Amino acid sequence: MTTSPLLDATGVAKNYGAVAALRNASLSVLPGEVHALMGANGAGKSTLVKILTGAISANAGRILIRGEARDIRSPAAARRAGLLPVYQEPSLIPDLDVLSNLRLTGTPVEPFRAWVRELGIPDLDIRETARDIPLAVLRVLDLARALAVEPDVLLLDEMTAALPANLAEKVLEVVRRQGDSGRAVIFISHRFVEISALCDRATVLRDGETVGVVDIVPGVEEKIVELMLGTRIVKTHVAARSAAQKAAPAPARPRLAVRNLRVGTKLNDVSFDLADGEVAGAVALEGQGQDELFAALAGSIRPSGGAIEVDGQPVKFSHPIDAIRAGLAYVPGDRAEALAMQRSVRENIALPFSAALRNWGPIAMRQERAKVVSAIERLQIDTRAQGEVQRLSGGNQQKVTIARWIAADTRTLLCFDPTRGIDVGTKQEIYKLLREVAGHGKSVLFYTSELEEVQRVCDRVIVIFGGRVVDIFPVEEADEPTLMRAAYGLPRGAKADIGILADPHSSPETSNSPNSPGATP
Amino acid sequence: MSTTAIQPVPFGRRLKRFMADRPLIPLIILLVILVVILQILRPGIVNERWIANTIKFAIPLAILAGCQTMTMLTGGIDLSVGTVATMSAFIMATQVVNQDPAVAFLLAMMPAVLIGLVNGIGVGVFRVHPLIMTLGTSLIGTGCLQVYQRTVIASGAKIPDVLAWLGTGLTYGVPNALLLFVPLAALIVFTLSRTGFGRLLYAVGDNERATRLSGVQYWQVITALYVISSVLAGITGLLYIGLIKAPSLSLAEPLVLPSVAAAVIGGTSIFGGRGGYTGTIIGALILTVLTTLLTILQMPEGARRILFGLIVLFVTAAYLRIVEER
Amino acid sequence: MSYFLRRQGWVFGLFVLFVALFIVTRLIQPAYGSGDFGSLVRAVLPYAFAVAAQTVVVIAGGIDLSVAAMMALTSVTAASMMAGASEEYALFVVPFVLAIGLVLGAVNGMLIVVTRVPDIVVTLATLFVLQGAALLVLDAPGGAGAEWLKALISGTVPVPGLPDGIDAWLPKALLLLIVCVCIIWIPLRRSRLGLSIYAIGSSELAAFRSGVPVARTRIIAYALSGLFAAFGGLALTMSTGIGAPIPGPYLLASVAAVVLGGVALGGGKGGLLGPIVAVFVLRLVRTDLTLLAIDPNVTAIIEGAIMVAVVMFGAFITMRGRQS
Amino acid sequence: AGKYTIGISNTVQGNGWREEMVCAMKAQALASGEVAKLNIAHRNTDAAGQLEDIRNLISAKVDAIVVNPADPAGIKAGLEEATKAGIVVVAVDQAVTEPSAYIISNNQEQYAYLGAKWLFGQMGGKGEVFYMRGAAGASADSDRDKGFKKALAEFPDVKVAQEVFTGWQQDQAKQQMLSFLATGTPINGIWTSGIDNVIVDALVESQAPLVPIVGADNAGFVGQLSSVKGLVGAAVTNPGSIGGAGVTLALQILDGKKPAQQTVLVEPQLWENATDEGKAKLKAAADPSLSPEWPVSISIPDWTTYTKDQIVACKGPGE
Ligand SMILES: Nc1ncnc2c1ncn2[C@@H]1O[C@H](COP(=O)(O)OP(=O)(O)OP(=O)(O)O)[C@@H](O)[C@H]1O
Ligand SMILES: Nc1ncnc2c1ncn2[C@@H]1O[C@H](COP(=O)(O)OP(=O)(O)OP(=O)(O)O)[C@@H](O)[C@H]1O
Ligand SMILES: [Mg+2]
Ligand SMILES: [Mg+2]
Repeated sequence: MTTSPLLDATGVAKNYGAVAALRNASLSVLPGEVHALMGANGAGKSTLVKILTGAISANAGRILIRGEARDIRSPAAARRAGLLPVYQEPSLIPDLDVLSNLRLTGTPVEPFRAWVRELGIPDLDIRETARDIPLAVLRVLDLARALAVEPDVLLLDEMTAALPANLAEKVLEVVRRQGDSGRAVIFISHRFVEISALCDRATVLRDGETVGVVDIVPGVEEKIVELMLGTRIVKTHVAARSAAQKAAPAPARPRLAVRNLRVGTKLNDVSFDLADGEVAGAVALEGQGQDELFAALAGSIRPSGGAIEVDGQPVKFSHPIDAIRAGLAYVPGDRAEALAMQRSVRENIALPFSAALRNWGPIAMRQERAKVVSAIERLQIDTRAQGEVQRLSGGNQQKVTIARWIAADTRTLLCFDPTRGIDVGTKQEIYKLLREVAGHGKSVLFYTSELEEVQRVCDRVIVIFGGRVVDIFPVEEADEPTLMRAAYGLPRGAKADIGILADPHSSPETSNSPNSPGATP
Repeated sequence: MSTTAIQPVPFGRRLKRFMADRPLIPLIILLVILVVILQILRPGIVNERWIANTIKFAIPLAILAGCQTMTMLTGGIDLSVGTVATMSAFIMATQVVNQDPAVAFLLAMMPAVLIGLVNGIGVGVFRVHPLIMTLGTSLIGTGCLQVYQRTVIASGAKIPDVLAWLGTGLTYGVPNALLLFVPLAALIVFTLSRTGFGRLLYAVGDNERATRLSGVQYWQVITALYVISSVLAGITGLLYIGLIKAPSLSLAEPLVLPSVAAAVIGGTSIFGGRGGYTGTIIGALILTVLTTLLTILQMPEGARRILFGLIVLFVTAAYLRIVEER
Repeated sequence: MSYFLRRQGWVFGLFVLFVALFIVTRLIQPAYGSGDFGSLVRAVLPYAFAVAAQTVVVIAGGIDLSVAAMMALTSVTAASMMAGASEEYALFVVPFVLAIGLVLGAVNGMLIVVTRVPDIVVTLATLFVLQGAALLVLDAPGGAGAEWLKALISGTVPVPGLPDGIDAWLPKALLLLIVCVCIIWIPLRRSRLGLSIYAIGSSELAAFRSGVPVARTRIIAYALSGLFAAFGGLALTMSTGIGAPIPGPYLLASVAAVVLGGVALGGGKGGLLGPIVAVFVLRLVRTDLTLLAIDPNVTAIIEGAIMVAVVMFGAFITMRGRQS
Repeated sequence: AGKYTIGISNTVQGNGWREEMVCAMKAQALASGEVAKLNIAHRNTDAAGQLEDIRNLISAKVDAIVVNPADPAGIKAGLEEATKAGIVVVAVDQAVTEPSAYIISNNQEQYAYLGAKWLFGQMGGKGEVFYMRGAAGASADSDRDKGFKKALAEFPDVKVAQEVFTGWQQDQAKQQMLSFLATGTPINGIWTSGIDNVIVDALVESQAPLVPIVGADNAGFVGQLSSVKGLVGAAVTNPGSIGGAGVTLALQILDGKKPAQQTVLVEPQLWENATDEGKAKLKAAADPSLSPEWPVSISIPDWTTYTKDQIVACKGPGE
C-alpha cells in the first residue's frame, strides 16, 4: 500500500468504571476503501465509532486524520474533520420534522432528497415528524443525511441490521459506490454475506483489542470468525432441525390458529397455524404488516377483524398480560423496547414473575435466583456488567430479552427478528436455543430479516406480502432466492434476478430491477 | 477478563469507587459534617434533647419524602402530599370533637384515599403528567378543605391525646414518633427491595413499554402507588398535627418542596428507575439539621435563604459527583 | 389547512374556548366591555411573561422552578432603583434589570450543565437563593415605578384611521405583550438556535450526535427564561407600581398554563402561543367566577378541576387519535 | 331585602385571623339588612393578584369594595379606577396610599409598641429578648417593627438575642422556638407577632423556663394565660372583626353619612396576667369555644352589630 491512510487510530482505550470497553484498538482506513470493522457482541465496535466521531472521549489513544493528529471532542468537530457516522441507534430528533433535522445539522436538502430516492424511498414527506417514521426508514434517512454532506469517511454502525432485504441492498450498493469515488467507509455488520459483497479489508476486534486486519478474499470468513472468537471455533451449520423434522406428526389441534386476521389497513388477511414443537418462520419485506401481526398476537393492539385461537379456544387480547396468560410471549426486535435499562440483568429476567397483581407480594428470592441463573446459563449471557442492563453490549442485551421468557417457561415465543445485531457465535446459540425450545414441545413464531436464518431454524415458512399471507411452504424448498422472490410477492418458480445478495458477483445495475420495492402497496 | 485490576489503583480512586458502591456512606459523612459544624458554632448544642428534637421534626418530612421517593421511582412526583396531610390533620382535629376517635380517623383518611385514587387514575389511565395531576388534585383538595372549614368553625378543634403523645412525647429521651416511623420505614424499604410491587415501581419508571410487554398493567401499579403515597401522607398529617398541635389550612404545605429535595439529596433520580428510601431518610435528616444550622446563624432572613439554596445545591452536586463516578 | 390543524389543533381549540368563554362573560355581565377587557389583559401580563419563561425551558426539556422568584427579584430591583430617581433614570434601569434576568437565567443553566444536578433541583435551590436576594434588596414591599413605565400598560393604543370602537379593544398592555414576546420568539423560532432548543428537549443524545452544542443551548434556554421572567418582574412593577420580595403564584400557574397550552412536559413539542392563550383562558375563568360571585373557596376547586379535566381531555383525544 | 352589593378583596386565606375578618364582614352585612349580596374575592395572592380581583369586582359593578390590602401602594391603580367608577372603597386592617379610599384599621405600630413596652418592663428593663416577627416583607410586619423599635429605644439595656421571621406559620414558629431553646442561649422574654400559643406549648414541652411572652388576643393564647401555671404574659388585641367595621363604614358612606376623616384607627388594648385587674380582663375575654387561632375580640363596640352566633356561623346575606 503506497497511499497514506485517511484515518489512522492507534492504541485507543476506553474504560467504563471497571469495564474496559476498549483496551488497545487500532484502525487504519485508506482512501477509496470500504473497511469492515468486525467483532463479537461487546467487542467494542460501537465504542470505537463513538470515539472516532467525538460522541465520547477516549482514555488513551492517538487519532490521525490524513496524517495529522486531531483531537475530536464533539460530533460537530468530527463533522468538520470529514468524519460522519451513522450510529447503531437512530439519531434524528424525534420531535422535529425531517426538514428541521436537516437544517439543524446544516445538511443541504436537495442532495439529501436525491440520496433518499436513491436509497429506495421514493415518496418521503420531509414535513413528517421523525417520531412517526418507521425505524428502517429512519436508518436510511440517517444514512442519506450523512451522504448528503459528502464525508471523507463514513462510519456505518450496523446500518443494515434493522433493514429489510430490499432496503439493505440499496444501502450496500450506495456504500460500494462511495468507495469507488475515493472516499472511505467503515462498515460494521454481523452479516458475512454483506462483508464479502462489499468490503476490501476488515479489522477484527476482540475484547477491545485489534486482533487482526485481513483482506477480504473468498474463503476468508473462517479466518475472521476465528479471530473474532479467539480459540473458540464454532461450526457454522449446527441447525438441530433434523430432530424436530422427524417428530412432526401434526397434532389434531394447532397450538395457535390465526384466521383472516385484519389490523387497520396494514394487515388485511392472514391465516396460518402454529403447531406445538414447531418453529415457523415469517418472512416479509419491511412494512408488509408483520409488525401489526406480531403486535396483535402479543396483545399490544386490537385486531379489527378475524380470529385468534389458542389450543382451539378463541381468544381476545386487550393487554399483553392476556396473551402471556394464554402462553404467548413477544420478544421485540428493538431491545430498547423490552428492557429496563437501569435495572439489573436479574430484575429484567424476573420481570414477568411480578407482573400479575397476585405476585406483588414478597419475592421468593432463592427460587427466583435459581430460575434466573439457569436462564442466564442457557443463553450464555456475559454478566460482567450485570448491575445495569444498559452496560451490557447490544448482543447481550438482546439475549436478556429472550432469557426472560425462557425463565418464565413460556409455551409459545413470538420472536421478532431476535438476532438483529448479534454476532455469529451468539446467533448459533440462539438458533440452537429455539430448536431446543421446540424440541421440548413448545412453539416459536420467528420473523427474521436475514433470509439465511430461515433454513437454519424453521420448519415452515410463512410469507407475508401486502398484509396477506401469500405463501406457506416447507423449509426444504426455502433457499434464499426462492424466499426473496416470495417476499417480493412473486409466485414460486418465477425467475428474476433480485439484488446483489442473491448473487454477490452481479453488477450493481442489475438490482435496479423494475419491481424495485420501497413503497408499500 | 477486562477489568483493570492489574495495576495498583490510586487510593483516591479506590475511595471514590468504594463510596460509589455504597452511596449511603457519603451521605452519612455529610450529615456528620453538618452536625460538627453546628457543634462548633454553638458548643454544647448537640445533646440528647437536640437529637430527639431533630428526629421529631425530621420524621414527618422523611415520610413525605418517602412518598416522593416512591413516586419518583416511577418517573412521577406527588405534589398533593402537602394538601393530603393537611386535610387529614384538619379533619381529624375537628371531627374528634364530636366523634369517636376511630370514626374520626376513618373520616380523616377518606380524602387521602380518594385523592390518591384520583391521582392514580389520572396518571395511570389517562396518562396525565403527574406534576399536573397532583397539582390539580391538590388545588381541588385545598378548596374542599376550605369549604369544609366553614362548616366546623363553630365546633372548634382538639388534638387527640394519642397523637400528641406520638407527635411530641419522649420515652427515656427517645421520641415516641419512632414507634410509628421505624416499622413504616422498614416496610417501605422492604417493599422497594423485596416485593414484586417494589420491583415494578423501578421497572415502570425505567421503561414502561418493557413492563407492558412483560404483562404489567401500568394503571394498576400507578393507582396502587398513588393511593399508598396518599395514605402515607395522611398518616404524616396525623403525626404532624400531634407535633404542631395547631390545625391550620396550610399545615403541611411547607414540607412539600423540602420533601422533594430530601428524596433528591438521598439519591433518588427524578427521572425514575433509580434510588431508594434509606438515602431519603438521611436526606430528610440533612435538611432538618441544615434548617437548625441556619436558624442559629445570626443573619438576615434573605441571606439565610440564599445560604439554604446554595447548600442544597452544593450537597446534591457533591453527592452526585461521588456516586456517579464510573 | 389540515396541516395547520394537525400542528396547531390544540392552540386553535384553546382559542375557540377563549372566544366561547368571552361570550359567556357577556351573557353573565352584559356591560362587560372594552375597559374590562383592558383589565383582563393587564392581569394577564405578568402571567404571560411567567409562562413564556417557563415554556422556553420546558421545550428545551427542562423545568424552571425559580421563575416566580426571579420575577420577585427583578421586580424589587427595578422598584428600588427607580424609587426617588428621575424618570429618565428608569430608561437605564429597564435594560439593566432585563440584563440581570438574562445573566441569572444563564447562571441557572450553567449550574445545571456544570453540576449535572437535575434541573428541577437546581432551580429549586436557585428559587431559595433568588428569594433571599429579593429580600436583601427590599425586605418589605416598596419602591416605586417610573410614571412612564406605568403608563405603558394603561389605556389603549390610538391607531390612526381606526374607529374608536375598535380602538378601545386594543389595550396598550396587549401591544406590549405582543411586541416583547414577538421580538424574541419569532426570530428565535426561525433560527438554528431555536431548532437546537427543540432538539435538546426532544432527545438530548440525538441532538448531541447531530452536532448541537447541548450545554450552550441549554444555558441559552435558561437565559431566555430569565429574560422573560425579568419582563414579568417589570410587568409586576408596572402594574402595581412597587416591588414585592415575596414571590407571587406565578410558578404553579406557569407550569399549569404550559401544559394547558399544549407544550409537553418532556420537552421538544409545542410553542409559545398556546400557553399564552391558556393564560387568557385561566384569567377569564377567574373573572367569570368573580362576576358570578361564586364562593371563593369553590374557585380553587374549579380551577383545579379545569386543569385536570382539560389535560385529561387532551390525553383522551391523543389516545383516540392513536387508536384510529 | 338589602339594596347594595359589596365586593370584598382579601389576599390571605385559611388563617384564623383573616377568616375571622371575612366572617365578620359576612355577619355584619347580614346584620345590617342593607346588603343584598356579597361578592367575595378571598384567596392567597399578592398585590398583582389583588389588583386583578379589584378590577374584576369593578367589572361586576359592585357598589362598594372593602379591601384588606396586600400592599398599601401596590393596589393604588385599582382603587383609583374603582373610585372613578363611582364605587366606595374602604380599606381595613392596613392603610392604603390611594387618597380617595377610606381606611379603618388596627394601629399596627401601636400594637407592637404596647406589647413590647409591657414586656421590657416585665423584664426589669434589661436582658435578652427573642424577637419573633411575622412574614418577611409583609407591610403589617414592618409597621409592627417600627413600634417594636420604638419601645426598644426606650429601654437601652434590652437587647435582641435573636430575630426570626415566623412567616406567621405555626409549625415554622414552633420549630424555630425549639431550635433556639436547644442552643441554650439565655433569654428573658419573648415577643411574638401573634404566633403565640405554639410558643407556649414549645416551652412547656421542652420544660424550659417560662419567660414572659407577648402575643395577640388569639383564643388559644388567652386561654393559656389563665391556665398555664407560671406563665406570665400579655395579649394585645388585634380584632379580626375589623372587617365588620369596614362593612359598616362602607354602608355609612353609601347612605351618605361620610365620616369626618378618611382614616379611622382602632386602638389596641393590652391584657396581661401579672396583675389581678389584668387577670380579670383576661378571664372576661377568654372564650374556649372559639378556634384557638381566632382572636377573642370578635366584635368592636359601635362598629359591629352582629351576634357571636352570627359571626361563628359565618354566613352572609343570601347564604
Ligand atoms: N455506557 C457504558 N457503560 C458501561 N459499559 C459499557 C457502556 N457502553 C458500552 N459498554 C461496554 O463496552 C463493551 C463494548 O461495547 P460496544 O457497544 O462497543 O460493543 P459492540 O462491539 O458494538 O457490540 P454489539 O455488536 O453488540 O453492538 C461492552 O462490554 C459493553 O458492555
Ligand atoms: N395583617 C395583620 N393584621 C393584624 N394582625 C395580623 C396580621 N397578620 C398577622 N397578624 C397577626 O398574626 C396572628 C396570626 O398570624 P397569621 O398567620 O394570621 O398572620 P397573617 O394573617 O398571615 O399575616 P398577614 O395577614 O399580614 O399576611 C394574628 O393573631 C395577628 O395578630
Ligand atoms: Mg455496537
Ligand atoms: Mg450490536
